[in-house]
Amino acid sequence: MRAGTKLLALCASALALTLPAAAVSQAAELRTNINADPAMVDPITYSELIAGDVMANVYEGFVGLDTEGNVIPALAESWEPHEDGLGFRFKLRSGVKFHSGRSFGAKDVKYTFEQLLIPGNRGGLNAEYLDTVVGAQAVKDGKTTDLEGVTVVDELTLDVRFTKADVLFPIYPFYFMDAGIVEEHGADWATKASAGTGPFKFKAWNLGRDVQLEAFADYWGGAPKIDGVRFLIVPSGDTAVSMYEAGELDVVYVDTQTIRRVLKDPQFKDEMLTAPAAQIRYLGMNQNLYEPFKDIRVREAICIGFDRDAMVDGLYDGAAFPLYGQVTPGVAGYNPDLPAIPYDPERAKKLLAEAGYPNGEGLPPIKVTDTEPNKNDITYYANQFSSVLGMPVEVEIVERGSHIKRMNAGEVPFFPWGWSAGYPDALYFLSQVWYGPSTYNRSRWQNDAFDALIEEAQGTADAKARYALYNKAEKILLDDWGTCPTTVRMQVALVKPNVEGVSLTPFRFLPFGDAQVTE
Amino acid sequence: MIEYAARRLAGLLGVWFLAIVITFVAVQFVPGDPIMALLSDRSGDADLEARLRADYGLDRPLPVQFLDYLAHIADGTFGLSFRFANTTVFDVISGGLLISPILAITAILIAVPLGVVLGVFAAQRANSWADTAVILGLVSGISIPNFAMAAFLVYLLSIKWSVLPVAGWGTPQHLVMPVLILVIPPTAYVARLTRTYMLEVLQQDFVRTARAKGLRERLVIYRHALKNTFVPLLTTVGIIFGGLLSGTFVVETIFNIPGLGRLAIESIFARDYPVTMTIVLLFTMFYSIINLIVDLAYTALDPRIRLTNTKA
Amino acid sequence: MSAVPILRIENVTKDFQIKRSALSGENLTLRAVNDVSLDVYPGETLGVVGESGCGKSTLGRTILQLTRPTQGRILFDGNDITRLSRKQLKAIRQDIQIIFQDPYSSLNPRMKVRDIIAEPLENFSSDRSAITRRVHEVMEIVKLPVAYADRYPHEFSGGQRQRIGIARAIAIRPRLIVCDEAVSALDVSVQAQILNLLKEIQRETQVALLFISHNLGVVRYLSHRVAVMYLGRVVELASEQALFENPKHPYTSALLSAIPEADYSRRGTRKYLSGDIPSPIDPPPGCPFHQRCEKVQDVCRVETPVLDALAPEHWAACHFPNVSDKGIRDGA
Amino acid sequence: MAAPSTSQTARPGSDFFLRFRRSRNAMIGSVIVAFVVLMALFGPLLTPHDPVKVNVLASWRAPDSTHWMGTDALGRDVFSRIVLGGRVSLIVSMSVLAVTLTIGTVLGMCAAYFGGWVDALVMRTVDIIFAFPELIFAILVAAVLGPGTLTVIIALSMVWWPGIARLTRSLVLGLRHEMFIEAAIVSGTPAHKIMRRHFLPNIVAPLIVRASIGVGFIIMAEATLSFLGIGIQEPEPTWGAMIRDGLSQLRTDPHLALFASLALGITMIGFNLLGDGLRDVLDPKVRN
Repeated sequence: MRAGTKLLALCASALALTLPAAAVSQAAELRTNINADPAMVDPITYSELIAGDVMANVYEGFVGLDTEGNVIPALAESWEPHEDGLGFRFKLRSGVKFHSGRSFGAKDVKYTFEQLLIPGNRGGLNAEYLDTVVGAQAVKDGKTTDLEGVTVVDELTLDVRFTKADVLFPIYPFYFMDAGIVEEHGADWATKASAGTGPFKFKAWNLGRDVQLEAFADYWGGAPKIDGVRFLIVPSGDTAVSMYEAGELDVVYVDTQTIRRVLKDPQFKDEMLTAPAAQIRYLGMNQNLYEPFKDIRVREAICIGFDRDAMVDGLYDGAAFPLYGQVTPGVAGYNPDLPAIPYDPERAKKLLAEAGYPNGEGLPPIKVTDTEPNKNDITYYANQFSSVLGMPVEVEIVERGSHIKRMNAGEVPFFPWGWSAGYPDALYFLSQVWYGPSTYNRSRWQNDAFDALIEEAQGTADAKARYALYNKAEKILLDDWGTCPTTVRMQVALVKPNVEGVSLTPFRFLPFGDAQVTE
Repeated sequence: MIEYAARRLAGLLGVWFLAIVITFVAVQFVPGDPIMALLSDRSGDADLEARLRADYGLDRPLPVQFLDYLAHIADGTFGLSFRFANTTVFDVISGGLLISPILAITAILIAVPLGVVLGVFAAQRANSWADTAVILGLVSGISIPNFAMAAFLVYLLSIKWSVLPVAGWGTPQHLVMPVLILVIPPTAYVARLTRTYMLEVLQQDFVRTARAKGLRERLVIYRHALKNTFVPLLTTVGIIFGGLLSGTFVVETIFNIPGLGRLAIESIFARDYPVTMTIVLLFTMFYSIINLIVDLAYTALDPRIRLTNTKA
Repeated sequence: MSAVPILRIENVTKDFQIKRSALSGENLTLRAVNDVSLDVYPGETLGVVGESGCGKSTLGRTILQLTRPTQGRILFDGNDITRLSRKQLKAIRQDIQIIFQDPYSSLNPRMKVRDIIAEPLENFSSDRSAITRRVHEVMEIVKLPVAYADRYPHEFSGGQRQRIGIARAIAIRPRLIVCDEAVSALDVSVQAQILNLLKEIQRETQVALLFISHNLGVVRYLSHRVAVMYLGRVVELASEQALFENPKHPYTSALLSAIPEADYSRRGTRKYLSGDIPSPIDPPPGCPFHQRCEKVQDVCRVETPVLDALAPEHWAACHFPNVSDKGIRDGA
Repeated sequence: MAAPSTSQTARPGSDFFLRFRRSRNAMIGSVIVAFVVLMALFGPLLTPHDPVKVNVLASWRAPDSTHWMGTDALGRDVFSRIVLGGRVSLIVSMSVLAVTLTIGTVLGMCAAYFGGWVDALVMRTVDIIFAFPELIFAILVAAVLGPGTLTVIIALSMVWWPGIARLTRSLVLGLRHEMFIEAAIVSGTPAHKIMRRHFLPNIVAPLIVRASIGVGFIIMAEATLSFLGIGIQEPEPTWGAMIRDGLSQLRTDPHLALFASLALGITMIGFNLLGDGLRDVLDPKVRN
C-alpha cells in the first residue's frame, strides 16, 4: 500500500504542475468560445476563421464595421482614388498607438504589405488582396523586399498603385502590424508580443485551453471597459452552450449543430443575438462532369426540386431563410427584389421529361458530395432528387481538405457548398465563385457576358453604378440556372444579461471593445 | 533481475521503433493531405502549395522524411506541427502531456481497490440475488456507452445542480466527472475478475482447511484467498491501463480537456500528422512501460522456474 | 530371430536445455539419455526397464522422432532416421508406431473411435472402404465390438481405451511398436489381458516391440531381451532369462529384489534402494550408481564403467559385477 | 498444467445445457441476445417505416403512436433506424469475430505448433499490436482507411486478432504434449490436419467464451469509432452515430440519444451476461 500512497502523491504533484495558477475569476473579463485553437495569432500567416475571431480584437485595417455591418473608416481616415483609377492615396488616422506604444503610420502599412508578400513568411489570406499592387509579383518571387507600388508620402499619407483597377481595395480587411516588433522581439514574436492597434493586446495562448487578450488602455477609440477577453477553446458546440448555461462563459457563438438546442429552450430567449451569415450557399452542378447538367431544363428541375422552406424549418429550425440569389443580405450590392425560386416538383418532373428523362429514366448515377458536418443536407438532397425526380443520387461524405482540392480542380460534379464574404461587398461572391477565371469557381459555370460585367465592376468606383452591374451579372447567372441558391443560415449567439455592448454582424462578432460586464 | 529488466527495456526500444515505423507508414495512407488542410480554400494556388510542401519537408522522398522524423524525435522537438504555424510538436503537446496519464492513473487507483471490494462481496454471496445484482450493476456500468453517461452527468451535476464545472481543466473539480466516467469499466472488469478468482480460490483446500480450523470468515478471505488473487489481478493492470488511455480519447473530447487524447482526435481530423504520430508513440510508450512494470512485478512475485524445452 | 536388426540405436544422447530462472539468463543442461546403443530385431520384444526419470521414455520418443537426439544415430532398416526431411519421415511413420501409457490422454476426446483408429490409415491411403474394412478388422483383433466404432473415448473403460490405442498402433501394420508404459495405468487384471493381446499380435504379425516399463514383472512376461537403464545410461543388457536369473549389475539386483511378487523365491532377502536417483542435471562423476551402490569402491567414484560383455549376449556396466550365477543371493 | 480438454470435454452435452440453464447470467444473457439477433434478422422487414426515408417536414417528432421512438433531424423514424442499426452492429461484430477467429486461431496454432521463427514472427507482430492501446490502434487504422463499414471491420479485426492468436497459442501449447497429439504425429498426420482435427476441436470452448465476451467489446468499439466520427457513415444508421447526433439534442429531443443508448446498453448487457455465463458453464474451474 505504501507504493500506492507514493504514487498518489506523485500524481497529485504532477497534477499540481499541470494546473495553471488556480483560475481566479475576474469579474471584468469577458469569456467566450472558439471551437479550436487558432492556427496562428499573427496577421501575416493569418488564414483561417478562428484566428480571425481572435485577431479582429487585436489588429485593425483601413476600415472597420459598424454594428449594422456597414463599412466605416478605421485606421484610414479617408482615401482618394488616383486620377487614372489605378490606385489610392490614403490619409491615415493620427494619434493611433500600437500596443508597444509606438505610433502607427504609413511605414507600418507598407511594412505589413511587404511582409505578406515575402515568400518565406507564408503570407496568408490577406496576401491575396495585394495581387493588383504594382511590384507585388517581384516581392513574391523573392527578387526584392521593397513593394514598388506602395509609397510612404509622409508619416500619415500612403500611396498605393495598381496594375489594374481595384476599386474595393480600401475595404479589404487588412491587419496592420507594428513595423518595429521583429526588431524588439525577434522573428518568433507572435506568441510573445502584441503588434496591433486594436482594443485588446495579445496576452497568452495556452494551447488547447484558451487565448487571452488584455485591454489596451491607449486604444484610439477609447479604452475598453473590460479588463480582457478570454477565448476558451471548446470544440463541442454543445459543451460550449452547457458551459454558458453553467455560467462558465459570458458569450457564446453557437455552432450550427447546437442552434436547435438554443432555439428550443425558452430560458435563452432574451439572451439571444441573431444575424444572417454573410455566406452564400448553393448547389454546384458541374456541366463538364455530368452530361445531363448541360441541359438548362435539368438544372432548373434540380433547383426547383427541393424545398427551401422545408429545409429552413426542418433542418435548421427556422434559423435560416431561403436564398434566391448569390449575394446575401447585409452585403453591399444585395438585390432584395429577386423573385423567389419555388419548390415545384410537378414542374421539375415535367422539365426533366422534356429533357428526355421522364421520371429520371436514363439519368446516369451521380453522387452528391459534402463533408461530415453537412451530412444532413446531402442526405436531404439525395433523398429529394431520387424520390421526387427519380434521379439516381447517392450520398458521398468526404474529407474536407481533399474535397476542397477536388472542387478547386473542378473535379466534383454535384455538391452543396458555401462561400463566406471576406469583406462586405457583393463583388466578393460574384468575382470569386462565379467569375470564369476564378480558382474558386468550383462548378466551372462560365459566361462571357457575366465575366465582362464583373471586370467592369472592378473598375467602377461609383457604388450605385457598380451595384447595378452586380445585379445584372447575378441575373445572368440565375437565368441560366448556373447555380441553385439554397439558404442563408442565421448566426446565433448567446450573451448573458450582465454583458452589454456585444454585437453580432453578418461577419461574426464585432471586436469586443465596446463590451461591458456588470456584476 | 536487473539484467532481465534491461533486456526487456531493450526489447521495448525495438517495439517502439516498429511503432514509429508503423505510425509513420500509416499516416502516409491517411486520406487527405496536410497541405490541403492547411491551404483550405486556397488549394488552387500551386506556388503556395509547393512552397508549403518544401517548408515542411514533404517534397522529399519518404525515407528521407522518415529519417527527418527520427532526427526530430532525437532532438526532442518531434518536428513541426502542420496545423500550428511555426510551432514544434513538442510545444503543441507539452501543455497536455501529463493529463491523460493523470486521468488514467487516478482512475486505476480508484478502480482497482473498488473493484476488488465489489468482487469479494459478490464472491462471498455467489449465486445469491445480491451477487446477481452486483454483477448486473457492473455489467450495466460497462454497457452504457461512456459518451452517453457523460452527457447525463453533465446535465445532472453541472447544469441542474451546479456542483461541478461542465468542462475544462485546471481545478480538482474538473477531475471528478471524467474520472468517474473512466473508473466504471475497469472497476467492473476488476470486480468480475476478483469474483471469478475468489470463487476459484475459495474452493481450494487451504481455504477449506483454514475455515475448518475456525478462522473467521473475513480473515480467511482476506489473508488467504485475496493474496492468491493478487497475482492474476496484477497481470490485468496493463490491459486496464490500455483501456483507460483509449478511454481518455472520448472523455477528453466530451469534457473538453486539453490532454493528448483530445489533441489526437483533433490532429487526425486536421491532418496534423507529426502531432498524431507523436501522440500515438507517446501513448504506446506509456502503455508499454506500464506493461513492463507489471511484468517485472509479476516475475518478481512468481519465481517459479520455467523450462524452455519442457519434457513430456 | 533374424540377425539383421530392424532398429539400431547408436550412441544416442539427448540433452535438454533448462533455464534455471526467468530472471537470470543462466542455462543448465539435463542429459536425459546418455550414449545409449541398442538393437531391436524383427519379431522380438526388447524390454527397457528403469525407475521413472531414467530416460527410458525419452529414448522411446527419440526413436519416434518426437524429439531429435542431440547426438548419435537411429537406424531403421539401416537408414538413419534422425536426419530425414518431413516427407521422408512420413514414410517411416508407416513402420513405427507407439502405444502410450495414459489411455485417457492418448485419445482425442472429440473424435469417434472409428476416426481415431482410421487416422493413420487415412494418412497413407484414400480408399475409404478399405480403411473402414481395416478399422473393423483391427477392432476385432483387439477384441472391441465393431458396434462401438461410432462412440467417443469417454464412453470406454481404461482397458478398452488401451485397446483402441493398440488398434490405432497396429492399423497400418507397423514393423516396430514402441510401448511406453503401455499397461502401467491399468488394473492388474486388465494389464494381463492387454499383455496377452500384445503377445498375440506379435505372434501373428511378427512386429517388433520396444517395451518400456518400470514394472519388471510386466517386462519379463513380454520381453525376449531386457535393457536396464539408470540415469540415462544402459547399465545392463541381456536376455530375459539371463537378466532375471543372473543379474550382473548391482542396480539390476536391487531392482529385482524389490519386486514384491509372490512367485519369487527370494523373499526375505529383499534389498531396498536407498536414496534418490541423482539429478540428471548434475550427475555424479564416475559410476552413476555409486551413491546408492552398497559395493561401492573408490574407483567407482572416479571412473565411469563401460558396458562390457560379461557373458554371451550379456552386457553390464559395472566395475564389480556380480559373478555368481545365483546373483542376488550371493550379493547379500 | 493439464490441458483444459479432457475432463471438461468428456462430459456429455446434456450436462452443458443443464449447467447452462442453472446459470442465471447465461440465461438472462441468452434471452437478450436471442431477442437482439431476431430483431436484427427480421426487424428491418417488420419496421413500420423506411429507416432511410427523409421527410424534413416530419423532423424532430417526439415519440407518438406513428413513430414509437420519434423521428430524427431528417424526419427519419428512430425506431426503424435503431432496428437497422442493430443489424449493422451485429454484422460488424460477427464479421470481426469471423475474421479474427480465423486469423487468430490459424496464426496462434501455427505459432504454437511450429515454434521457431514462425512463432517468433507471429508473436512479435502480436506484441507490437499489443504495444498500442487497443482503441488507439483501431483509430489509427480507421483514420488510414477512411470512414466506412469495411473500415470498422478491418480496424477492429486488426486490433482483436492478436488476443485470439495469443489465447490459441497458449491453449495449443497446453495441448502440444498431449499424447493424442503425439499419436497423431506418429501416425504421420500432416500438420494442417493435426490442427484441424486435434487442436481446433479441443480449444473451441475457451474460444467461444472469448468470442462471446468480445462481441460486447466490438459493438462498443464500433459505437465509439462512430461517435468519434471515424466509423460507419450515413446513410447507414449505427447506434454510436445516433447517440453522437442525439447528444447535442439531449435537452430538446432526448429520445434521439436515449433510445439508441438503451439499445446499445441492453445489447451489451446481453452479450456480457452471456459471455460471463458461458465462461462459468464451460470453464470447469469455476463451478459452484
